[in-house]
Amino acid sequence: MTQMNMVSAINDALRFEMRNDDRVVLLGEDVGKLGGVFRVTAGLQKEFGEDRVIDTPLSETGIIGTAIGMALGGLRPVPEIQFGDFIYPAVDQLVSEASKYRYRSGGEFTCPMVVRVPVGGGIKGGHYHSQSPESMFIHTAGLKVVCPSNPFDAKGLLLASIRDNDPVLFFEPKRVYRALKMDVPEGEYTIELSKAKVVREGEHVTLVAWGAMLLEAIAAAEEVKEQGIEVEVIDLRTLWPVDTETVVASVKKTGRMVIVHEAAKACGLGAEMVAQICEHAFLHLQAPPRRVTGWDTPFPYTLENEYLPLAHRIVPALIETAKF
Amino acid sequence: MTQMNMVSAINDALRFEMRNDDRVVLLGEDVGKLGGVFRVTAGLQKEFGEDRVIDTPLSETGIIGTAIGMALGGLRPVPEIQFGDFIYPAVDQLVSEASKYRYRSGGEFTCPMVVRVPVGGGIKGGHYHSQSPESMFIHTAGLKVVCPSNPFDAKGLLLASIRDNDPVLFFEPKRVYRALKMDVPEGEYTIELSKAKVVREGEHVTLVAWGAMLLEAIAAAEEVKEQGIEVEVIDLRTLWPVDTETVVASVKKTGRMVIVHEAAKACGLGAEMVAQICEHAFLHLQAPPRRVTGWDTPFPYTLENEYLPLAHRIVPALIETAKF
Amino acid sequence: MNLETKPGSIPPGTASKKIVGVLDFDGRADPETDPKLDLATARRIYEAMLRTRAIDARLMRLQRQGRIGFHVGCEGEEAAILASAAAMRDQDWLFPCYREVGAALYRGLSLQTYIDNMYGNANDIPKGRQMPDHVTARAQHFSSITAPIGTQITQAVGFAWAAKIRKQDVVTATYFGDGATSSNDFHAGMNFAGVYQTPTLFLLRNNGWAISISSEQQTHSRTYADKGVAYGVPAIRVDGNDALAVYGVTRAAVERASAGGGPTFIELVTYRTGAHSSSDDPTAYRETMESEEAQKRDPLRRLRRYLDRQNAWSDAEQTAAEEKITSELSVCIEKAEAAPAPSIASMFEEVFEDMPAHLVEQQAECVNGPRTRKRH
Amino acid sequence: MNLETKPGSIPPGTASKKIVGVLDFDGRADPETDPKLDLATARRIYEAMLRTRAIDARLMRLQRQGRIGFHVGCEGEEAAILASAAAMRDQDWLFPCYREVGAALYRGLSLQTYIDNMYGNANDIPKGRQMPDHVTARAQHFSSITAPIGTQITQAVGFAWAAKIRKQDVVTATYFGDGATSSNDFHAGMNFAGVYQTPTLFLLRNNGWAISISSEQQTHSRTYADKGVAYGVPAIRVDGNDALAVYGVTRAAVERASAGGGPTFIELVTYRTGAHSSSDDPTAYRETMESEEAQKRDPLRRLRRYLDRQNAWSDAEQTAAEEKITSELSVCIEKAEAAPAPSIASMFEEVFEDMPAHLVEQQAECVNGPRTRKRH
Ligand SMILES: Cc1ncc(C[n+]2csc(CCOP(=O)(O)OP(=O)(O)O)c2C)c(N)n1
Ligand SMILES: Cc1ncc(C[n+]2csc(CCOP(=O)(O)OP(=O)(O)O)c2C)c(N)n1
Ligand SMILES: [Mg+2]
Ligand SMILES: [Mg+2]
Repeated sequence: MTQMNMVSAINDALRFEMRNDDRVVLLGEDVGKLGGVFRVTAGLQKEFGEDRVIDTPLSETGIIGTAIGMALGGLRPVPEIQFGDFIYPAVDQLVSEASKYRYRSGGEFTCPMVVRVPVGGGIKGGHYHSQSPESMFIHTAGLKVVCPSNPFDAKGLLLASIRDNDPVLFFEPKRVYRALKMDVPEGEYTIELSKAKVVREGEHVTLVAWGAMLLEAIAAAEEVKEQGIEVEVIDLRTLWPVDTETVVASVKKTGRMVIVHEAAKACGLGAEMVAQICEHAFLHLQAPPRRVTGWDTPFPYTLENEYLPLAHRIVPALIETAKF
Repeated sequence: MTQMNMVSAINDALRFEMRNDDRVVLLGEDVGKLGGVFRVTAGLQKEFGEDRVIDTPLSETGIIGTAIGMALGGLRPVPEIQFGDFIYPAVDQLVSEASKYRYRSGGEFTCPMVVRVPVGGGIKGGHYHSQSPESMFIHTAGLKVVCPSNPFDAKGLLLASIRDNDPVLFFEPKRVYRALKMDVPEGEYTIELSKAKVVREGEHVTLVAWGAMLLEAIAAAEEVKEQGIEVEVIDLRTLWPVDTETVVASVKKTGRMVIVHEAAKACGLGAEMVAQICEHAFLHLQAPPRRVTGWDTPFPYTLENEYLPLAHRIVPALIETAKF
Repeated sequence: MNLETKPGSIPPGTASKKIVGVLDFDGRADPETDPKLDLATARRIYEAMLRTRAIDARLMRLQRQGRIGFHVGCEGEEAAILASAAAMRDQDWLFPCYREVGAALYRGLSLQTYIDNMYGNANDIPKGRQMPDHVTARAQHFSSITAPIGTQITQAVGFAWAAKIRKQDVVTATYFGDGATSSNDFHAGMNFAGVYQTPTLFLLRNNGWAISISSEQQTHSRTYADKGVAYGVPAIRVDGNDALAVYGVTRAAVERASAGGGPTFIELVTYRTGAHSSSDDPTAYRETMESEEAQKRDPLRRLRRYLDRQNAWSDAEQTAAEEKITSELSVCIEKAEAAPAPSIASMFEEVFEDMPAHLVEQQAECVNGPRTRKRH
Repeated sequence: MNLETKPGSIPPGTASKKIVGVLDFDGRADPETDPKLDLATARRIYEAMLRTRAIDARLMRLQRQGRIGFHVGCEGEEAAILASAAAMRDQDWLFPCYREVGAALYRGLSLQTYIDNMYGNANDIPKGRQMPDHVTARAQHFSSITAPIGTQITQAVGFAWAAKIRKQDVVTATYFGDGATSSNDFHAGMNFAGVYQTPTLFLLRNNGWAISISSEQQTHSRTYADKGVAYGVPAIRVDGNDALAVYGVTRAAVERASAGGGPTFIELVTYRTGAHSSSDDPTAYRETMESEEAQKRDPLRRLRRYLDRQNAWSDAEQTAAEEKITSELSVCIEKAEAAPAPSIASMFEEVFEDMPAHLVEQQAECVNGPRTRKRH
């Protein structure tokens, strides 16, 4: 056990798996000599060489397109997109190609790769260094999306993702990168994908969150506890394919759900979970399932703490839902 | 009044507005000499010349990037993306640029343009000539999305879209292109954006659809009428910003909603409308609001009629919802 | 200061526009450029070109009869496709566009498998999920054909790069059209191949058209080969209707790549004599090619004349070959038409390696739900 | 056949690698290339370069003090930016990357407006919605700065194209870095500009780095200017630290574009002497530039020496100019720090021209909802 923040836990996972499996290669802008703009890949080029930790030209199209080719060619590439906001030039390769390769080839080809993507707000990044683009990749059949909320999960989920035989988008909440440290085991362990975690039990409301908003969810849960509202907090961990079962079981117990995400509201994962709850637990609902999300505006710079669904916005939603 | 199919109605609208407003220019792959692979722009280059109906190189990035520049420069570009499936190379310009220009410039710049996009299944197009990519653009604040279901609406909505001062994605359901003819007035008329239309009144279930699925919705409504179920069918027409008011009013009346779309289920507009109904009409709901959509798989070729949410799949959803 | 007179102001890239050729229109080989192909290979290439043309003609007829939904062929481009594929070694990989199914057949894909794909039936490798002509042929080292233009290009670079990293002697060749040079993936793929010196061949079929856009409208560069300059990737123009020239240049590029010499960009100058696809009517945008000229340039005719000069082919062989493919096709078509559609359950398979809960649920809903009255 | 010996196999693009220059390190002008700039303009450019450098230094200090959140400056690249901007006519438009705010100031953007942007306060034109240095300056014919690399390039082409279609004499210039040449929009923008002969200048600031990636790692092309060949766009390399050379070449390109001569690609060879931005620490990936060499190349020093030779600038003027910008900055900073944050309501405005129902609702929810205890 060592105390690690999320940056060092991810670095540790990458180092472990690169030692363990020589098919794993990293590529991306500034990931090599610099070790990434967030230093997540620091020291890895030194250990594994320029052939396995590759500084690329400034082209997300090229990074993902060649990573797919590498995966087809038997490697396990872990490309990095420097910020989630810059994934759009790679969308064609992700949506048209990576997601459909297995399906359209009748299983002859697969694209096992993990696209590491720092996402989310909380670093004063404005429009283009703050977004959370999970929804469009969830909507695209054939992609998995993972988003850890803490260092321990980050390592276990990343190792599981690299070993998965399908393309995974691994979203790293920038706001959590250095925000907390915790005990992280050395060596190997994995956390199964598509398994949510009940991080706090409660009887009155189910609160679904992930990534950087998990801490806000827990803070809000603590706050409403003073008013006698017991909140069950679920960390989705894998956003897609989502663990419907765990969420539904909880809502069947509490009869109420609030879901929190940074991304804009319209057609976000919040909408999807509300719809799923209606499909699977309608008769258990004692209050309208409710979303606390980023607003349907571009992500602003100065007012980011008014944009984000922080605890101060989750609390009234919990209270209203509990008292409905 | 002339009998027109949707192709000729759109052609007529473009011709009208190009005569009326010399800022309107068309650009795209094969839109000029060929008149578009669906012949929607047939004859327009002949009338308006190569400067206003422009055959472009094969680059959606270039088409949308330069169209944004044209819009900033005072034109009213109407770029065409040959198939909705090929919009992905233009996603960065649409999501990062067109949608945010007004906001990020404090209103100093705007991108009035209409991106015409043939979408949807029903033409045996398989993975890459069938998709309906509205959800990701709805999720992106700052874009409008329109999708007509018939020739009359197509003309009126297109004229309104070209005159709108924000970027509009105008989705044209390929399956409807030549499927029906109807009376379309010559000359000018517009249909206000963000106004849905109740195309059939009913007491028992609200059925929300648009584009090519509207006819399927109506067929399904007719079919269940025999069982005494009166369905209120709403044609959204503008997908975003959506006319929540009309849908909510109907659901408050019927207490039940089924929504239909071709796109995959996860994080589609169906999820969003279910969530909105929960937010605005929860206490009126007498049955779980329900989605009948494309499956969460890539769009298949041979089995497309099993993939699409055609009447045979809408009918049982209506019956179960009505009888819930 | 007048830019026109400044050094550097004239675009660089003033290298030869010359097009490498071997065969003249009468099938005489230029001894300077002749790759001295063994006759067995030359015959094999010719036969494959013949088969490909016959298959295209038959499939287009099937499409017109409404028996298949779509076809995209390669009439006029057979030498560009088959002679280049023939120059690749067994361990090498092809990353095709949509016109190169002939190359997969050349490499051993069974005709039945191809025809099953045209029908999208249960025996189709992609299980009827893709449009006709979008085959996948792993055993033939042939990737899965896709529709979005250009995306295979960066993938071919990545695949070659993986081989280089793993120190395996594998070269990749990616095919694409003149229109595809405008794509994002052409730009990124060429750039990455240059920077990392991957063993990749960029095989541009410059067939004069991208649907209705002529290759002159597509770019203002003097030649397409000139685009190699932007990436430091050596480029060469070849007569794409001259099977021997295509073979020779491709083979040399394979050898260079295999020896660690990096990528090559090959502009195969050819012509799409037919429509873009079964959906296209070219009379709307171009004159038909002056037929005598087209015939003279015809890649089949030129290679046939070459073989004739070596006494390596005969009319009898021609007839036999034509009859063989005709009857093979008939058998395959009959079998494909008799095959069932893919199962409804299969629509939900292979989205992921393991089927997740939501697809298990959707699969059950679909399989147990009502059936459409529409046929598939 | 050996490719190496084939015609066409050596990459074309063997034109001059020569870099156009006017000033030597001592400020002597080469009479052959001297654009013979009037002294008033030369002084204006020098003063703007001086101001820009002083502003950058001050803003970086503010960032270090935690008074602003971010800064990206242009130390070392002042000539490339300001002399090119000075060569554009009033009716022309700039489509900047993020290092060219100095050009907006040169064209009349008020310092206060810029500093308000650095603070993202209520007086900021984009209302604190964008990060610092992402200004927008319509009155100065300067588009809205964006972060995604390259996207402004196609927009600049489209804007110029619109002017051409409307027969207006407007030239656009777009700035971007060496890293941006790898972007999709560079490829598409250059291609469209070539095909439609739009009046567009592509101003590449080749400053040696894209964050930690050196310009040699970014591409295998011999020079960046060589990339013009791929698009038939005339290209020229210029010493980007030589204000007179930059001015002369840019001006000639503007005149050609205005006369219908189409686009020009200008490689401004310069060097990023500072960090990429306030978030970057370059010691992790590069040696600091040998300081004497850097000083010699310094664009300010070279232009100053030139002015000195013409007796067109003095130490007294230098001191006065420096004091002026220092005190102007202090005033602006004080005012900016005193200004309130943008209103919460404003966060929902200008997403669309008219506020749709869902944003009216969200605005009310936010404005009337609880406030965070976190400051903004
Ligand atoms: C990204 C994308 N945009 C548009 C299309 C539609 N489309 C299919 S083929 C084609 C023309 C391709 O021309 P070229 O690359 O020259 O290949 P060719 O058909 O001539 O072999 C177009 C525009 C597509 N498939 N993908
Ligand atoms: C599409 C995209 N990818 C990545 C980034 C992150 N990023 C910001 S600046 C930069 C380097 C840009 O280098 P260059 O184009 O040479 O411009 P310079 O900073 O040197 O002026 C990178 C990678 C981005 N802004 N946009
Ligand atoms: Mg072509
Ligand atoms: Mg740079």
